[in-house]
Amino acid sequence: MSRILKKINWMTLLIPVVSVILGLLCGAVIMLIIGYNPVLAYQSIVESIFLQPYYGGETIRAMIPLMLAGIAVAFAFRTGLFNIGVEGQLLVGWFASVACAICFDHLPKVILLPMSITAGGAAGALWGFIPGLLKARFKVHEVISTIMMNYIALYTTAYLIKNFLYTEGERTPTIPAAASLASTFLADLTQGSRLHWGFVVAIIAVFAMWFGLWKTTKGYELRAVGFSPDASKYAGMNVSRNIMLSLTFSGIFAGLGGAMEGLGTYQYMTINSAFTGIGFNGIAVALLGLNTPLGVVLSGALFAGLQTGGMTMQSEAGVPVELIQIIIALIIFFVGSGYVIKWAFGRLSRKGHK
Amino acid sequence: MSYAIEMRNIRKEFPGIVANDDITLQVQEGEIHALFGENGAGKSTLMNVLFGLYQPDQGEIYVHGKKELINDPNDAARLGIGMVHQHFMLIDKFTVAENIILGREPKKHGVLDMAKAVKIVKKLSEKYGLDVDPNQKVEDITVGMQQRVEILKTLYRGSDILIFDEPTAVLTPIEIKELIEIMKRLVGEGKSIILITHKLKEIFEACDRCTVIRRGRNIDTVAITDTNPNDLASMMVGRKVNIQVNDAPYDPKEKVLEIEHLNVLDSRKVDVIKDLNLTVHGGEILGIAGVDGNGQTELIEAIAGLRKVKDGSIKINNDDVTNQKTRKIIEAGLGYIPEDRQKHGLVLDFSVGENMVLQTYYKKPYAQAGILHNKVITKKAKQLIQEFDVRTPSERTLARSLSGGNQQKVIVAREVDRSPQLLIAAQPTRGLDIGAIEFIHGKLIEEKKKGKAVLLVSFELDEILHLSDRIAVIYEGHIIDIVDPKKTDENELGLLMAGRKKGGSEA
Amino acid sequence: GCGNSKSSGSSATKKAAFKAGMVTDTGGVDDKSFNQSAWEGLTSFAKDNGLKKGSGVKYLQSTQASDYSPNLNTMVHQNYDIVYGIGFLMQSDIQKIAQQNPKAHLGIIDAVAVDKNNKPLKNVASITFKEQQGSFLVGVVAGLTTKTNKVGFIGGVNSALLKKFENGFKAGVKTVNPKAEIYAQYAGAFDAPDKGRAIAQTMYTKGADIIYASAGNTGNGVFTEAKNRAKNGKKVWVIGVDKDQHDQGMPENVTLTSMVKRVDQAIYDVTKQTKAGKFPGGKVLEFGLKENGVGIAPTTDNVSKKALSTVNDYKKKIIDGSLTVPTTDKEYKEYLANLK
Amino acid sequence: MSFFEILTIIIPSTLLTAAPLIFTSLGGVFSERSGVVNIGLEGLMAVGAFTAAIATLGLEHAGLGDASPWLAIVIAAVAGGVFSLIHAVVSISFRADQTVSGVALNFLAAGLTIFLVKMIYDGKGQTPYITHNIDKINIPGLSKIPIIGPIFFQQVTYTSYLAILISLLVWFIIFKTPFGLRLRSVGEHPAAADTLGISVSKMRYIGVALSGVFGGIGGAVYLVTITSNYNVSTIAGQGFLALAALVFGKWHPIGAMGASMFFGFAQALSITGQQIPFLDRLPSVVMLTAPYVLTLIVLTGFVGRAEAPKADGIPYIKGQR
Ligand SMILES: Nc1ncnc2c1ncn2[C@@H]1O[C@H](COP(=O)(O)OP(=O)(O)OP(=O)(O)O)[C@@H](O)[C@H]1O
Ligand SMILES: Nc1ncnc2c1ncn2[C@@H]1O[C@H](COP(=O)(O)OP(=O)(O)OP(=O)(O)O)[C@@H](O)[C@H]1O
Ligand SMILES: [Mg+2]
Ligand SMILES: [Mg+2]
Repeated sequence: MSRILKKINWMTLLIPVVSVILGLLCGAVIMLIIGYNPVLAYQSIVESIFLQPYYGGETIRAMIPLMLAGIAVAFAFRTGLFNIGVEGQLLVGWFASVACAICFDHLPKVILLPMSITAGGAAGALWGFIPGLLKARFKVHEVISTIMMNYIALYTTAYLIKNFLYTEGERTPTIPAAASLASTFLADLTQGSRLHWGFVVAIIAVFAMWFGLWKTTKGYELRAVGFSPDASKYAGMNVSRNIMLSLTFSGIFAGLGGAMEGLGTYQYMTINSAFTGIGFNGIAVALLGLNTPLGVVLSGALFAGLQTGGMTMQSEAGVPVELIQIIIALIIFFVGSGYVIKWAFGRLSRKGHK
Repeated sequence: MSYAIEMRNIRKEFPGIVANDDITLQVQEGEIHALFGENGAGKSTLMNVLFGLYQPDQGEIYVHGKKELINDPNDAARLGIGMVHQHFMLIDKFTVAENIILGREPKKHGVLDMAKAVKIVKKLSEKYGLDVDPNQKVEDITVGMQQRVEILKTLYRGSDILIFDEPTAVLTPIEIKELIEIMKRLVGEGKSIILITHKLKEIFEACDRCTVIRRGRNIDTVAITDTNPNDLASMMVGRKVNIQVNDAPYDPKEKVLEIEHLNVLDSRKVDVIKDLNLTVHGGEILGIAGVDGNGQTELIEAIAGLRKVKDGSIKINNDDVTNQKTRKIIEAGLGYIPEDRQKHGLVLDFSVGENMVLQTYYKKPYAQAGILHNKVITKKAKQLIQEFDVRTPSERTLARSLSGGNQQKVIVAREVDRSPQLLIAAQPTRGLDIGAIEFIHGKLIEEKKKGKAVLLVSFELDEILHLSDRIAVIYEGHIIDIVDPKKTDENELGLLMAGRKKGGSEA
Repeated sequence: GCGNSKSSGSSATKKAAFKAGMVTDTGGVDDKSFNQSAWEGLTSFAKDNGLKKGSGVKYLQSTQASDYSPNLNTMVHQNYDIVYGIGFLMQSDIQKIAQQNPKAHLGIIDAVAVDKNNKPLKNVASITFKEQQGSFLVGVVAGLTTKTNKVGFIGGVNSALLKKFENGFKAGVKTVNPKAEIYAQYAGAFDAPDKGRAIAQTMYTKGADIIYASAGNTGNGVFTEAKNRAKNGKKVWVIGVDKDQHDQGMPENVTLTSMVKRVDQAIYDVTKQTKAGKFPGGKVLEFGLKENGVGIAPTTDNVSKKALSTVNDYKKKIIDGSLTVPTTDKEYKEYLANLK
Repeated sequence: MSFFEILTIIIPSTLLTAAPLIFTSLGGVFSERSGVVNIGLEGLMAVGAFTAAIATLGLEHAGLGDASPWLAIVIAAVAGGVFSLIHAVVSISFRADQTVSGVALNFLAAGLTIFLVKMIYDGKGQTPYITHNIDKINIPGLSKIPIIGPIFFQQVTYTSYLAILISLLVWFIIFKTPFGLRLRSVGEHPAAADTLGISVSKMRYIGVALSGVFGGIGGAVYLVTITSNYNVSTIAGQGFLALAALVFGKWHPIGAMGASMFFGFAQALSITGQQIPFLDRLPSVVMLTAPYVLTLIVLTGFVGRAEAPKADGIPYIKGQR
């Protein structure tokens, strides 16, 4: 543990912390200007999350897909790729897990649950593989292709549900209990929140990213190719395959995020006419977490807390929930501008010395 | 007496490093002034200060005797200072004319007047004998011509003080000769030139005086007539320099590399290697001499499996590796110091340590069953850093932040340490200072002594002549002749490189 | 401010004042559709009973589908006497929460809350409407008004609920005007006015002169297109939905009539019953013409006398049961066959 | 339906849907040509649409009548320009990753506009409807031409023609003026431009600001010609589509315009297609995904490799090696 602590660069840790504080301060200023009570607003967030088991449970529940989406983005980022397609990968993962669960509803839980989770990961993998292939073979920039893939996923899943798995309420039927991650134990523990066992999957994913990227030869290769395809090629690595693999792995994480929604939170999939936003939030989570596994957990918790708490903020302090979105945007801006924060602190500390 | 340029007590700090420390440089009107120093001595930094790209932390600059503040390149241009940068500052997708006029465009009613621009460029190029085609895109012209475009850019802006930052590193001997002539012509017109180069020969051929700097500090300024190459070299390095020569006896062993009837296409599907035959033995350094673009790059890439072979065979240690995967060829015994060290040799955003195992990371003892053994890797890196004298704060430092010479040392360390049967060294000392060159030459000779085969590709005839046991001259994609370095000279090699075989017959 | 939240958990000792709440879907309370209508029902109830907005009656807006459950839960935990989920999208969340909180009183619009065995949940009032009946009446108006004998139907998303609108409307048209041709298309979304507009453009260009826009905000695109045409001198009509959309058609006056769905009325009624201690839990409430739950808009400026009186005839027939309006495609087919 | 009739439906519909995309992708051209990736086009459109709604409503109220939407477009242009400065400051001066900043810009725009709508309209999630749209008209004279008239000049808005004209203008500016040369130079090789005394930051600020102006116009046009009020779902993906058009069009103004037209066409077809014999038998998903699938196919080099400006996406740091 102490070894890990020693490795932390305190300056880099400073940036996200300062960014969060600045973001919340800006949010407070906005509330003051408009005439809301920022103390009450933030208090309601904190109190609900920490004092009311229901909101605590919901926060952890919201963390699960956010973490997986964040891991997906961070993983790709560490291998030199920007995966904006998490949203689409998540949708197909969601669909595949639910479809698998429904189609094989006669199977016992020990088989069906892992199988449905795997189906979600596999669908996400496919959705990541395609832009990977396009990049490796045709040099199509992943930013553009993943955006395109998002829309294709949105319309395709809607179409598939509508035509093959439709039930009243614009959604698929509910999955069988044998495929469900939901748990009455966890729900009872948290006053009936939707907290489910998916957090185990999310934690495994976090570990997998850390171990995979930094402790394995494949991870070394993926990072090398990400940083310098040319040098990697000269060193005898298969560049194309690694690019494809990287987006495929990233897609698996995203697909699992979708499976968690399908098998845990909802137990079905709705026909989405717009994006869930989890994928895009995943970008923010990854950034704030400095694309590190542990960082993703922490920032995932923060975002989930803000979102869940945002609803109490709406009901308790009357502040529109959009304010949360504004705060999140500001935090991303601040994290992105880390250079300036560092610079400003450099100035401050130098002045302090003089 | 007033100097064209006088920089007094210049200090420039970068985070963690003092690049220039109290440097003074005086350039007389109408002279070619050499700036000489090892890699990372602070030459480019000093010139960037003069050109307004960096602000000095301390010191003063006088131009034609008047104290000036140079805040940006516009100020420099106003003062008549022009610079040809170490890395060309040209926009590939623009035409030659567009590159030259950019920032000072001829206009008609607020619209670009390209016809006029082309005319201006033509006129300028005729006046100074700098042959360029204004309408060609920069990406389509040779490095030599790009160099001329850079010079024209400065002349278009009316500069009378020209800075050349290592202009010859990427030029062929012939182009270098031309460049020196051009510089002399410019000086004849009353312009003053600062020339940065690592090649002593050029300094003695072209320059009037020379300022030597070492580790960011001034050492001395001397008139060229008052010094000699050896003195200058040791002044720069701070110790005596031993020019490394290949004095080990030539004792060829079994064939390591065997190329037969090789045919290779280039990226435009044109034959670049035509029926090439070549054999390299253990215990020899085989030098390949040739003018750039005669197939050297393609030959190496074909050997390394980076380029498809159309016809013929390549064997390493009797293993047929034709069109095999690069990794297999590496495992068969290939080591490779690539020409472009930053692009091909290193993952710049990896640490020095990670770069040390770029080909071996998946093998024992660095890994087992797909799991990295980071401790072993770190230990190895530390050992190599020590052994090869890589100047880096630690093995965790990013390769990007190393100076060019030290980056090259990392590559050499890695390749030599793997002790490959065949070591290809492509332009291994390009842009390096004498100290570093000495070191790398020493390592190549050591490999030969160990009985390894070394294939050396270089545009530096000196280097080829000094190191090789045999010299193969490549011309238009095949080996036109193989000569003994002891029985040949630069003249004969030059003729061969131009395609003329002994006896004057055209090949 | 945390007084509300504190009250959860602890058993309520003193009788608290009556509180009614609703959770909107992502449309919000001003969606010019059923969220708005529902909220109007609650506010008018508040006004009549001296409840305060914000505490006595209150709504929570959802920004995404995953918010439904926490929002509903929040109100349940805050001991609201009744909590409505507005729209069939909340059906499964309501069902789950109802089962987790058997003491809570919940209401759902446009869906029937059931348990695992498909039995209505005891603590949920399911509020549904006979949209086919209202749609039939506006269909009659359209059938009698069209000059081109071509009319259009634009639906939000293709679902059983919207099919009630479509088939009711088509039956109405065909009943009074067997020659009429009917184009029907679904936009795939309730919030895509651009699609609504493009579909309307196609239908009008193909010769339809009346379009029944049953598509929430998507329908607003239909209005835009109709008004644009009206400005260019081509008289076309729109039939509004959910609320009286007469104003929406002004100043070009393109609203022929509207099919109103009195969500407000239903909410008002159910809330009133709940306050009186007669919460209709476990019941499936169906609001039709008879209950004044659906009908033709009060503004009838653009409807001819003849059409109005025909509408009244059919209204009577439907109410007295002598005419059954089809809801599904199958029923519509049978209905058509019987017409001949 | 006759083929001719189909054209008279699809072409005007294409022109209508394409106009906002054209404006916005032209904005992208300015920004990316200067070397700043702009994923934030979506947010800029949102700001433009929001501003146009508020401004039109205000101007109508002030009695400006039919001039209101036009003036609103101008105001939205300014608003978009100002809003884009956030992206400029963060990504140019503060050296943030441009994609990151763009993503944040989208978040901010989405949150802020709805937040403001709620503030202005007493908690409501959407603005009222504007009553003065920019309407589809029959162009006097031209619409009377046989065949061509009904297809190209009936039931169209002036904004569509304006968009086409402006894309020609942008082409001229970028390729024929000193400003354009300099703009492209900082997008290709900022260090080279810097050594020639061109201020890289200044050019990039201008590029980004112009993308804001055009993105604002794009959003405004969308609002005043198509949706008429602003709410959460008004701008839902059009900005990303414009970005795709920009890439599809190879960072070229005319290309971007053509690609936008193509997307407009695909969308028009996906809606109208359901009423066209044959096409109505295709599953709707094929039509809906067509723009995106085709973009991917095009990017694979099927129509020649697209190349981004070389320094696109890379913050310029003076003197960095
Ligand atoms: N800012 C951008 N916006 C939209 N698309 C982009 C952007 N940047 C790059 N692209 C797309 O990605 C393609 C490939 O870019 P990338 O930088 O990965 O490849 P490259 O530099 O051409 O090749 P290499 O991988 O050998 O360096 C571009 O040609 C373009 O199609
Ligand atoms: N922008 C920079 N930021 C940080 N350090 C720098 C920067 N530029 C140069 N340095 C450091 O300053 C020192 C001097 O560099 P400079 O480029 O001036 O050397 P040089 O004499 O031109 O070397 P070479 O012969 O390799 O070109 C080196 O240690 C280099 O790493
Ligand atoms: Mg690249
Ligand atoms: Mg240098």
